[in-house]
Amino acid sequence: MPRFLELKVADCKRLNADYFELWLEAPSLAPLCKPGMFFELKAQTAAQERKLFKPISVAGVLNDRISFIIKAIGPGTRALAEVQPGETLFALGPLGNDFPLVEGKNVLLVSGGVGWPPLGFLSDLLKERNKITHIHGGAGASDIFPCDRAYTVDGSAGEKGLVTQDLPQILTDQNIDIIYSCGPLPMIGAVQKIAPKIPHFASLEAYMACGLGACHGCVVPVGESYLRVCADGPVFNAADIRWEEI
Amino acid sequence: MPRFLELKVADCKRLNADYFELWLEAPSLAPLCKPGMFFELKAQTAAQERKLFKPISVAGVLNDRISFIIKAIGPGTRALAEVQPGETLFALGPLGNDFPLVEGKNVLLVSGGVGWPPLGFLSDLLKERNKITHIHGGAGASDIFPCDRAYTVDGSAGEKGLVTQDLPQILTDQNIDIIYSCGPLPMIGAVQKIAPKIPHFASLEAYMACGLGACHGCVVPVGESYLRVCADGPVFNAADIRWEEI
Amino acid sequence: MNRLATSLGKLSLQSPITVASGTFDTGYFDLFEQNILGAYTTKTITMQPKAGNPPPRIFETEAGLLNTIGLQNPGLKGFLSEELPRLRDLLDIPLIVSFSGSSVAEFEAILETLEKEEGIAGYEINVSCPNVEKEGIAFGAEPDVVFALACALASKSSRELIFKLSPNVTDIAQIAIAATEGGASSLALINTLYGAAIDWKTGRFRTSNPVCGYSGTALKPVALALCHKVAQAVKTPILALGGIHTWQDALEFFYAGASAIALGTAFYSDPLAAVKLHQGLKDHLEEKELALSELIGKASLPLP
Amino acid sequence: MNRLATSLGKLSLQSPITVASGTFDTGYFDLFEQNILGAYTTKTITMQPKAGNPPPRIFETEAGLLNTIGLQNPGLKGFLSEELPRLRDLLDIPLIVSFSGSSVAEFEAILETLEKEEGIAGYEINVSCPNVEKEGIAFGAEPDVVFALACALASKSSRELIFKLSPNVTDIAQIAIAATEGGASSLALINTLYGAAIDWKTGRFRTSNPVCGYSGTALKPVALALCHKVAQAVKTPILALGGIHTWQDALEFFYAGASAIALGTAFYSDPLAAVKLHQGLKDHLEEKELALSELIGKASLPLP
Ligand SMILES: Cc1cc2nc3c(=O)[nH]c(=O)nc-3n(C[C@H](O)[C@H](O)[C@H](O)COP(=O)(O)OP(=O)(O)OC[C@H]3O[C@@H](n4cnc5c(N)ncnc54)[C@H](O)[C@@H]3O)c2cc1C
Ligand SMILES: Cc1cc2nc3c(=O)[nH]c(=O)nc-3n(C[C@H](O)[C@H](O)[C@H](O)COP(=O)(O)OP(=O)(O)OC[C@H]3O[C@@H](n4cnc5c(N)ncnc54)[C@H](O)[C@@H]3O)c2cc1C
Ligand SMILES: Cc1cc2nc3c(=O)[nH]c(=O)nc-3n(C[C@H](O)[C@H](O)[C@H](O)COP(=O)(O)O)c2cc1C
Ligand SMILES: Cc1cc2nc3c(=O)[nH]c(=O)nc-3n(C[C@H](O)[C@H](O)[C@H](O)COP(=O)(O)O)c2cc1C
Ligand code: FES
Ligand code: FES
Repeated sequence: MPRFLELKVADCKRLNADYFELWLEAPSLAPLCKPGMFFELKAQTAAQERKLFKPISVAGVLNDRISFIIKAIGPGTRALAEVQPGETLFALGPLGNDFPLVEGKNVLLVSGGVGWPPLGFLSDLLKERNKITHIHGGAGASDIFPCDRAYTVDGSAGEKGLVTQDLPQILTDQNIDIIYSCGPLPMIGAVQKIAPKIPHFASLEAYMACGLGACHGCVVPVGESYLRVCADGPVFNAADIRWEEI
Repeated sequence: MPRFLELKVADCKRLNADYFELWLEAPSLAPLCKPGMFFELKAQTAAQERKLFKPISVAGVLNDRISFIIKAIGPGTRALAEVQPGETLFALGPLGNDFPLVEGKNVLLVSGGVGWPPLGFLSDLLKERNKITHIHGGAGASDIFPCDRAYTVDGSAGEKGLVTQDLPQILTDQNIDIIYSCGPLPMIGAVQKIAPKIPHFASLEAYMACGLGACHGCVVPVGESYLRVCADGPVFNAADIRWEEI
Repeated sequence: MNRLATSLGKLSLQSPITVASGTFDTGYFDLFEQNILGAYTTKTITMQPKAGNPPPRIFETEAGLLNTIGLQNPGLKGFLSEELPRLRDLLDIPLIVSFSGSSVAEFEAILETLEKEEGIAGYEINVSCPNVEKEGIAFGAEPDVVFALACALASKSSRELIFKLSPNVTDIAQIAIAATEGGASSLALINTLYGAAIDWKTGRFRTSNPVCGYSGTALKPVALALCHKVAQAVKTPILALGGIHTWQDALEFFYAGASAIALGTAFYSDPLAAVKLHQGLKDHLEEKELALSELIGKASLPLP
Repeated sequence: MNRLATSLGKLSLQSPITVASGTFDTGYFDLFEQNILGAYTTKTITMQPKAGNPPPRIFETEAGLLNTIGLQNPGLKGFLSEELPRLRDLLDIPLIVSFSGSSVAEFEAILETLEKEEGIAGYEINVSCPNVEKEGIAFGAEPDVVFALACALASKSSRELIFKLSPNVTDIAQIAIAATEGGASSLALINTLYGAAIDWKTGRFRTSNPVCGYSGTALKPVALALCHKVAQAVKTPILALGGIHTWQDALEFFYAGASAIALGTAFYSDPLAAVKLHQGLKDHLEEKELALSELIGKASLPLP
């Protein structure tokens, strides 16, 4: 059951020009967090007062603390980037479902940009009992996080190109049993197209208002209907998504 | 001719629970400022970005600096209260007309609350060549500034009551030749009613949008029409105001 | 003494705070107690299930929210089988069912079906949908259509009948009069304004439908003006909504003539908006030693 | 090459930025050069002088401005004797005179008088005023009235004839079609929405008229939606306004089909809004190697 709290900021540090890492003190919530779940966060500034919360995936949990890795791209995330340790912010969560866990598998993680954090968290949980290959892509060097193979559109880090470009090769070389992905819809769609038969769980992004399943604003075409990313996801079976509508 | 500038804050200090004093560096504007004139000021915060400027009277000038005495009563004035020395703020001014000056007269200054600053400034200019009596009133002790007789509604400073209560007495005792007033319209109206025959110049307050005479938002009923406090005032001959409409 | 008690037509409400149709869900009761609210309004249901519009469906503007949900709902049958039993079990507060139709007959059919169900205190009639019998012009746009619809529905039910009016009309007072004369026992206003947003980088609309419903803070002055206009035109109780966030906002609407208010978009910037509104209103009325009912419609002109 | 050049019906404008009637005055030219603007629009004048409404006339809301100025103006004669000569001397940019009347005959009489004067490039017809011949319903509310008015005025002038439309109507596209068919050579939209505010402490309206005109940031999504609706309905050039502040805002309107835009309330939060808009637009178009005219009406649907 999600909670709505003012959480204390334990730390907020810049990782590079675009990203920062936020740590929140949340003894009652930290144990509930699983990879795929997210929070609706909001800074307590006058300018953000009437604004929507920002959905941000849990990037990790350490004792009483929850971490988030956030790209400052607009007013909401920029306001979050400026919170100071000791201050509080508004948090609604944990929200959404989580990735199903596996054992003894060859696991491929595919992430793009801000899709990295939930897969980084997932990787921590899976790595002892599975063989993991994590490929990650982004627009430029600042979008790159720890992984086995990195790709950038501008070639400023890792290989130049899209994260999906070597996918067929990797699937056979690593004999992949299951795929977990998180990133822009077109990326997830490309993965699904290349590997339609491999079990594939994708965490989706969508513009959100309520975060609680009330507004039906955050839907994606799944199965016979439009499902809510916040309440029915964010993790979906990639095969169920109606890719022809995307 | 008014200018629109980003002015550097030389100082901003709290005077009491409600009021603060703001000093701006404005070498090109300071020499233009006369008692009665005002600026449209605005803090450079995200929350104030799309907000109206706040009309604030010039409270004094010292070399290159202009001072303001401001009561923090709402979002606009509270944002001004939080500016730090060295920061800049937006200033449009100097705006409006000024009080006509006199010599060799028995002058009465009547101010209420935030009406004090322009009369304080005026007093500085008049005091060498005139005999001045300054009476001032407010809701409580924090509204009281240097004057000859102070009145508060709650009795927490000076005499309990309205600034106008001893007016008939003062007019005769001091043999007053001319009155300058600034404060809420009902106060100015009361003064005018008690002393209809004495020359009386009043600086008026009004809700303002443009501050430049463009929007016709800040009018008062004067003479045959509605005149703009920002561009036709703020100083009016109190006898010209259509008091029956107020 | 419950200073917050109010009534909306035939309904006695323990709190004047309700929720805007389509914006709220029982999930919020994980965050606060339902008795903060005076009533619970469902999202609008239609005869047939509706898949709704494709994404993107929402976009936040400087001072409000655009949505083009497209009335996604499980249809009347789905509502009766899945939603209604759950709501009946869960709710201690009056349940108001919002519904819409594409013809007067369809509205009547939905109402007749709902009349057979227990646990429904009232209906909120959403007339912002296109009328198939009138070239797709919204039901709520024409006084004669609203009058006919109100007559048809009022004659079939003794439950509270709330007509929810759209602000996108030339003269909302005429619509309010028509609904009242037809038998609406209260009026909810306002539904969303028209709104749109475009990504200046790409020239693409931000939502799958260019023209959306516009809600939130930006609407408050519009909603208040229309609440005043309607309160001047009819005596029918008003459920006011549109951009309400705080107890001070709510007071403005009570003064303008609203008997109750609803929160919608406010929940998305503050999930506890209703709780804070409730507390603030309670404290204010206690301090003033007033009951809410003493303020309703008591707005006056300013001193110059 | 002037990438910012545009046209509005018969007018060629060196800048697509103009000013909203009633919000602007030549006093602003103390702060910036007039050639930032493509044209100058006067406040609305009427046949007889108007004293306007008593104070308080304005109030700022969370995201906009309420005003009830009441068309204070010196009347046609006063305008001709005091304002027009001054404007003619001062302006290097086209002058658009906004006027209004209380009957078709009064509109015609004003136009006929202005036709005799030089230095006027066009007229902006403000149809938001009550029509004395039609029980005080606003002129702009009824397509047939708008059509008749446009016919009457278009036949008497070869100058640019801009009809300024109100958003407070059920279907603005119908009004736009009527104005176009009657002979309006361009359309300005939108005028203010209805809006009100009440002081929650006292229950008093914040302005001397309870129902005001509502302008500013809050209006932008509404103005954009209506600009899109009108652009879909008619080919008549559009002068868009309502809540525009930044060059990004302006781009949204160009994509939605506007040939030019106007700033109003924006001046009150930033007196240099037009200068920044001009610069931002210029830089953007240079970076993209585009002329403004290439963007107009090029909005498209989003990728899902
Ligand atoms: C379930 C979920 C989990 C998420 N987890 C994370 C996370 O762990 N870390 C993180 O940094 N972000 C995450 N996001 C994305 C994050 O929510 C958005 O970046 C944020 O809402 C942007 O808000 P803003 O106010 O800063 O910018 P906005 O003003 O909303 O957007 C700024 C600009 O960026 C564009 N934009 C908005 N969203 C995106 C996007 N997703 N990708 C590219 N451009 C965009 C907009 O069009 C706009 O032009 C997640 C989103 C979802 C739905
Ligand atoms: C020509 C002129 C000169 C002025 N000079 C000064 C000055 O030197 N120092 C100074 O402190 N102020 C001065 N004022 C008043 C000042 O402009 C207002 O207090 C300010 O605009 C309030 O803005 P805000 O955003 O802080 O509060 P708002 O949100 O605008 O108002 C906060 C609350 O206070 C109420 N309120 C607003 N204005 C007043 C008022 N004047 N009196 C009582 N209640 C009010 C409102 O109804 C509201 O409830 C002057 C005004 C004018 C027109
Ligand atoms: C996401 C969303 C969904 C909505 N769905 C409905 C609906 O199903 N039926 C309805 O009558 N109004 C619907 N509305 C309109 C609201 O009930 C309300 O009239 C409007 O949002 C104004 O109130 P607010 O500003 O407080 O949100 C919806 C609004 C939003 C934001
Ligand atoms: C103070 C003020 C005065 C106005 N006066 C007029 C007017 O005389 N004639 C007119 O057609 N519109 C008038 N308007 C409406 C504006 O021209 C414009 O249509 C509206 O403000 C929306 O634009 P904005 O949001 O950019 O201000 C006025 C608006 C304001 C704020
Ligand atoms: S954000 Fe409201 S349903 Fe998902
Ligand atoms: S504030 Fe605009 S005319 Fe005075």
